[in-house]
Amino acid sequence: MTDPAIELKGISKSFGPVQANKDIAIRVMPGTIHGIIGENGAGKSTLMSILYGFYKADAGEIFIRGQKTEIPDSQAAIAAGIGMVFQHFKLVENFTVLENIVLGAEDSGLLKPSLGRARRELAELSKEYELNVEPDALIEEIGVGMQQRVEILKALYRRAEILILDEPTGVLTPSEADHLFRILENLRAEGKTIILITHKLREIMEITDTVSVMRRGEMTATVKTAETSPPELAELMVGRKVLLRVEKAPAQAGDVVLEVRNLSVTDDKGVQRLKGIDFDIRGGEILGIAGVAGNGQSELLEVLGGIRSATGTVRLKGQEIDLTGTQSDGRSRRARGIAHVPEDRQREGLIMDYHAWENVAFGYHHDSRYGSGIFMKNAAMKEDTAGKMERFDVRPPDPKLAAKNFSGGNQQKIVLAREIERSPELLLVGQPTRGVDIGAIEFIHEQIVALRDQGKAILLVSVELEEILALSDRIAVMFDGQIMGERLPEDTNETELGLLMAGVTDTDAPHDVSEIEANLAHAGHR
Amino acid sequence: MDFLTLLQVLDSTVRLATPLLLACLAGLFSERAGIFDIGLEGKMLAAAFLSAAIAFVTESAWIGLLAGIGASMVLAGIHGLASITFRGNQLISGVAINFLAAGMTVLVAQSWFSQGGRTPSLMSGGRFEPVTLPFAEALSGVPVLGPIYTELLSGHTVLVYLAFAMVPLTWWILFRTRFGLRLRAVGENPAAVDTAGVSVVGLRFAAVAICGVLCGIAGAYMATALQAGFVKDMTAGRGYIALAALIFAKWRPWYALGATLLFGFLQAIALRPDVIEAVLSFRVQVQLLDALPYILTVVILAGFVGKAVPPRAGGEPYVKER
Amino acid sequence: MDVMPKWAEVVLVPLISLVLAFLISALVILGIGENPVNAIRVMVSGALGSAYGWGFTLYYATNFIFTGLAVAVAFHARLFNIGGEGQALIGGLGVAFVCLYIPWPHWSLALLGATAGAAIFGAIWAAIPAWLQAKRGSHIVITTIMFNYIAAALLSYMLTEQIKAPGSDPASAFFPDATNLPTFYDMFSWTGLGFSEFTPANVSFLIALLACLFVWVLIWRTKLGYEIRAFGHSEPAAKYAGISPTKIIMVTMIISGALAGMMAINNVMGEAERLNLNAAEGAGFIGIAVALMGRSHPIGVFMAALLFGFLYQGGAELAFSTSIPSQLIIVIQALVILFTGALDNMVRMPLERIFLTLRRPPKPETKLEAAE
Amino acid sequence: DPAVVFDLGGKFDKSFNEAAFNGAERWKEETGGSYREVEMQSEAQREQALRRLAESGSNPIVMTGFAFGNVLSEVAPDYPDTTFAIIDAVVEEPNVRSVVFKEHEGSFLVGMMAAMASESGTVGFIGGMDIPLIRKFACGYAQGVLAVNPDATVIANMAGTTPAAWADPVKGSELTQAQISQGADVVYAAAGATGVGVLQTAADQDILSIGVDSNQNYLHPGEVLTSMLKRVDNAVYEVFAAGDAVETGVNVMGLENEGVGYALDEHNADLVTAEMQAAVDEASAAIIAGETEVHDYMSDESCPALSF
Ligand SMILES: Nc1ncnc2c1ncn2[C@@H]1O[C@H](COP(=O)(O)OP(=O)(O)OP(=O)(O)O)[C@@H](O)[C@H]1O
Ligand SMILES: Nc1ncnc2c1ncn2[C@@H]1O[C@H](COP(=O)(O)OP(=O)(O)OP(=O)(O)O)[C@@H](O)[C@H]1O
Ligand SMILES: [Mg+2]
Ligand SMILES: [Mg+2]
Repeated sequence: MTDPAIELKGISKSFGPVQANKDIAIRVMPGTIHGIIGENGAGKSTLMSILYGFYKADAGEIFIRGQKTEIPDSQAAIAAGIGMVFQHFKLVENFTVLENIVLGAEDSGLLKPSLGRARRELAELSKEYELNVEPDALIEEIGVGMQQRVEILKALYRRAEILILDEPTGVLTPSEADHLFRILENLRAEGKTIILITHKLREIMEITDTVSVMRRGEMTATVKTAETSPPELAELMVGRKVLLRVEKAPAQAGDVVLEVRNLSVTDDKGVQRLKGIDFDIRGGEILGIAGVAGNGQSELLEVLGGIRSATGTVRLKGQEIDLTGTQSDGRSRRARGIAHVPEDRQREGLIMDYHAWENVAFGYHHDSRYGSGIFMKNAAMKEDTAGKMERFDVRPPDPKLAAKNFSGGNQQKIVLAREIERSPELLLVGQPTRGVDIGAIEFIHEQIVALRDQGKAILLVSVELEEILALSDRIAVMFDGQIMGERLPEDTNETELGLLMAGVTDTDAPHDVSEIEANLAHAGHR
Repeated sequence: MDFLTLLQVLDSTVRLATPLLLACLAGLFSERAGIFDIGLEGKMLAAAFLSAAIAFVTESAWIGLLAGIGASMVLAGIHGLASITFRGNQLISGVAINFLAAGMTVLVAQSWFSQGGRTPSLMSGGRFEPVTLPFAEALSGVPVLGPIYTELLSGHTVLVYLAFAMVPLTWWILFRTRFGLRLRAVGENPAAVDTAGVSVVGLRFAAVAICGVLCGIAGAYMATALQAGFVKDMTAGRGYIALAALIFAKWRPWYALGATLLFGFLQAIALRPDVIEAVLSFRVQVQLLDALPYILTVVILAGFVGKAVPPRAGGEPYVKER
Repeated sequence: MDVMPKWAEVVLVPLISLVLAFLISALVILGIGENPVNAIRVMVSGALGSAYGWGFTLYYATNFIFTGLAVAVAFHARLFNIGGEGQALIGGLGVAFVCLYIPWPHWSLALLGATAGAAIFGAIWAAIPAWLQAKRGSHIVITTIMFNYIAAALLSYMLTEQIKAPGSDPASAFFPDATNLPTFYDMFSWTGLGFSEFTPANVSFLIALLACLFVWVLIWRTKLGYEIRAFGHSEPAAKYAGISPTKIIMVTMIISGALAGMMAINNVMGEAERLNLNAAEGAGFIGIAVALMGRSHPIGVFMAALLFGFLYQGGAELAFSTSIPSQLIIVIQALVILFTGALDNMVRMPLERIFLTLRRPPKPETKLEAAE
Repeated sequence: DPAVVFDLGGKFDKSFNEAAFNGAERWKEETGGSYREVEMQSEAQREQALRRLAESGSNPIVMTGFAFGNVLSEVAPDYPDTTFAIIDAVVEEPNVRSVVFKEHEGSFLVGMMAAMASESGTVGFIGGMDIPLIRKFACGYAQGVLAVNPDATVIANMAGTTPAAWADPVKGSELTQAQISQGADVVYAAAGATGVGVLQTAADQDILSIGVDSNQNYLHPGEVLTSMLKRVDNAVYEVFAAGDAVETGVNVMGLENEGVGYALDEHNADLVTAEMQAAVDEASAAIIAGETEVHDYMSDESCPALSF
């Protein structure tokens, strides 16, 4: 029997009082794709970071290809043939792709020869593994899909034989994700070993050979993928049965709540982000906006949420909304009954250093319930938070904990509790379940549907087509600042939506990937 | 303003800009690596003192220079220890270093030389003498270019030429070498450097050390080239001005040259009320003249320079786990 | 979640840091050939050992409370106000105008007027850099540094050309007697605390305490404070919540400048009773250290200001009764700032390890389990 | 024991305070007595220092600098048994001796020497902080220059308008360079530590300079034309020597009682010609005799010879 590519024994790791990994053992066979799943905060990223030398384990041993190996830092991991693509990419934003790839793996003191060699090797690697990147583009100007390819290339350029990917598909479109999986299969075919962390059971089932489940810092099970099923995995992960489908009754659409006409936005750099958009949303209806990130969805949410000014007309229940003037800010929007769950909860939706109870009032801090006159009523805020945390099952239900100390899913629940519990006329939701584990996804979807069933209008933006298809009553697809078309979820499928997202309207004709990539490259900054 | 006056003002500009330039480049290395440094002033001051003291004792400007660099490096080391190793607050550390230098220089100078916190005046060997560039004499007769060469370009100390040579060198190091790539990366995203297998701590210490060297030269220049000895608080806020120039220059070497020359020029022109009055043809209140460089800085900053975006990881210690 | 109990964080860490700072200071004193034990004794007894000493210590502390609070408030919005010095100078100008040109019937009214004058003038001086930052993106660190120099020149102009009293030095006339503030001697003579008639601590100390309270309420109890902190933590989040960055930058800096300006009621109105060029005496810069050391919390600022007041007065005593050069005090200040402000983790890290091992066995609680 | 209180510049400022220090030291050496000294750090300490010294029995107490004036007028009445001496200001209290100097007269003499030594007919003056006292120096100097050479040009610059102007030798250097480029070949510095830079640059550029307060000729032998002496050391020495018996009232130190003058020693012997010396001594005599009147800027805040 061959040695496992990786074997970890008795790995433990604490961050201060938090024990993130407890006595973990895992074996990964060479030439396989090994999945790791687990709830938010289960310790997946920590375990892999230890393997990559990013963190140092408190205890435990690492064997690479049967050899006991010390990995005190990433240098050692790289030398042992390990590469890792982190959940939050470790790229230098204002460097070029090429510079990011050579960083730390330069040949000599001078850059030029290193860059020259990297350029040549990159061309080969790109061809070999279908990893197209633009060597001279700046990271901040390319899309996440390409950024991820850069991360993979970084690892391959360092001759990684073992590749770890931490939640790689969280930010990808379906076609990008498919593309990624093709790449991973190619790599496996080459004999490389891959460890894949994901929250998506479908992906586990689709591509992995083996899957390990983590719960609360411990490794609870490792099973052959072929011998398990999504419901079983979900139960192993969460510790109870999970509904993997959204249950919802047909929509009872009422009057038009939101009317958007000829909405246009130009950003600071003079690029037109929205090009005259029209649509309506009725009460009791979820309008899903599908699209590749960067095609104007974010701007649409920002305009409606009062963060960005725009031209055109927006009416809420027949009353016009100020898009440029003094009433064009988040506070006035909230006063009009528009709630907003932003795409990036850590950057916008929450103040990470604020306690949960402070975050619960965030944006609504002028409400009479949270304050009187110029003062805030902290006691009222705390009380309100305790209630919300209970109703939204936020764990741990401690209003005094800072937002940064909650896991992603629980952070999202805090935002949702704040925005939904007020019964807004219109709810704007961006990427509601990005990076959230399935237990929490189920809950979040239920809350959104419940709001719809109260007759409220909901605008849902998500790059997850599965989510769009499951939640929406109508689907609009955005591409390059325009709406390419509207579909009903029951009349469409991921393939058709994927083509629309790439700006292709004749969805019945055959199209190849390069055409789609070229289209996307022209849209916005991608 | 006639040509010779202009030359004199520019000549003065060069001298006044030199310490600013060195300190600005020093700050550039440090801040590009993500370590903010408001302790430039203190490092210059310490270097000014020790270079003068050692130059006096050894009668060698060069040994003095090394000593000055050493003094500055010690403070740089403290800053590194506080802000890199112990992940302390970089602003506090910088403030502390400025205080430390202000106090220690005088204290040590007093107990060493008993001349009221200054060093004795340096005799010729202890100072950097002006360098006359080749053919300066011969070319002085050539119209326009001649005086520019002899008056303006020639006749500065070697440290001035060193300072100006540091600009292309800094550019080259930052943008053409492996070290520079890593240095810039660690100021933008230390995690990227860390996961690429390069030591964040090592890089940052290297940057802080370079900062120490350059501040050391700046201080030594003031005490052993511009002046002939150390006088208490002789840097007179130039470290802060250099910091302003650095922000003004958006953390880029060539812009730093431009910014420090501009600041030097504003200071030089403020020393010539006669010229200003001749140009404006009315009397300028002395206090206004005094404040002129600062007012113009604000005006230029507000009027012509857009938002300066510092290195993204600047000022924050690199914390992997808490 | 925290590794250490709160008392260790709040008391133990600063205390050990302080001890370290003084140990190194002692070495410095030894290095220049003096007796450190004697020096410390002189400082402590001179600054804290008598009501006389306290009268000076609290006077200096009052200055530092104002400038420290100024820097602290700005820090909450992540604005680095290095301009406290200039704002305090200009605040002095405000005090001078109010005291010289308005006939006040009683000091209490004059104090109100002067406080307003100082605050308004200081606020104006901070508002310009704030506006430049908010509207033009000019880096507030540079502009506030520049405004310190400009303030000094402006004050010099006012004192030599506009409101100069006859005599050799550039200073305003003495303020009318009706504006002279009661000192601790006047205020506490009935208590038998024994404040000397000649110590400068005065009623502005109480205003400084009120200012601490004001800042605490502002930052942690008002909607504005909530918005200021939110903006300081994350500008995108603030925008999302409908908080206007321009408004926050302006308002915060105006409050900050007003606080720095208010320092003038202590030194200009309370002590010098006229305006001179030295009005701020570097207190604006000490304010930075005080705010940083006080972790931008009013109580911390108050404690740090006391510490610096102690160092100032203790240092003066040292100069009176020993031959130690007065620069030693600057060195001690530097070491205190360094150890308590920048090298605090050097103390905290080992302490945390100790506390962690102390609490592990009896209570192996983790966050994950707490989550159940 | 007597005591001396130095102003913010500190006792080693190479000029004013240092002169006071030298006087005290001389007294100590000659008599073997001891004295107390205090350096100011902040404005609030002025009164504190005076009271502390008075209460601890120091007598007489000398303080340097006009900035003590206001404080002293408050403190002196509280300690009628202590004698105070203040330099550079007049405080009218029965137990105060006020020592003031006729700096304009000394400056007049060195101005004459500057004009005689100058070949270009342009001479410079560099002051520290722009205050009336320094203008008094500048004005006397300009009068002396013009007395010798009515066509001469006097360039006057001040290093600044804030106390920082006393401590920036680099600025002093650059001002000197600027004056040289305008033709000045003698510069007179009355600028504290800033003056150190002035004298240095003058020596580097081979022009003559004039020191101030103390004898600064030794700083650059052969390159400092002379120094305008302001005998603060004598004033302090006299007070210390007189002890309890020191006379109170206003004590004006001028040419007549050698309170001001110019320095002549081995360092500048070659620079000061006999002719120069004769002219200056003659002028000095005329001033003492009242035949020549040197205008005092501080008497009416104006200067006939120089505009500021
Ligand atoms: N850098 C860190 N410092 C302190 N604690 C940390 C750190 N990183 C993780 N933790 C803690 O360790 C636990 C495990 O975190 P980890 O990131 O490994 O979870 P995960 O399984 O990757 O979660 P997710 O699915 O959300 O990515 C978390 O609950 C967190 O409290
Ligand atoms: N430096 C840190 N200190 C303390 N806790 C941390 C730290 N880094 C991460 N955590 C915590 O670890 C847990 C998981 O972290 P991780 O970075 O994987 O984010 P996440 O929960 O997956 O969120 P998202 O998926 O949105 O990025 C969270 O509870 C997070 O708050
Ligand atoms: Mg993770
Ligand atoms: Mg996650």
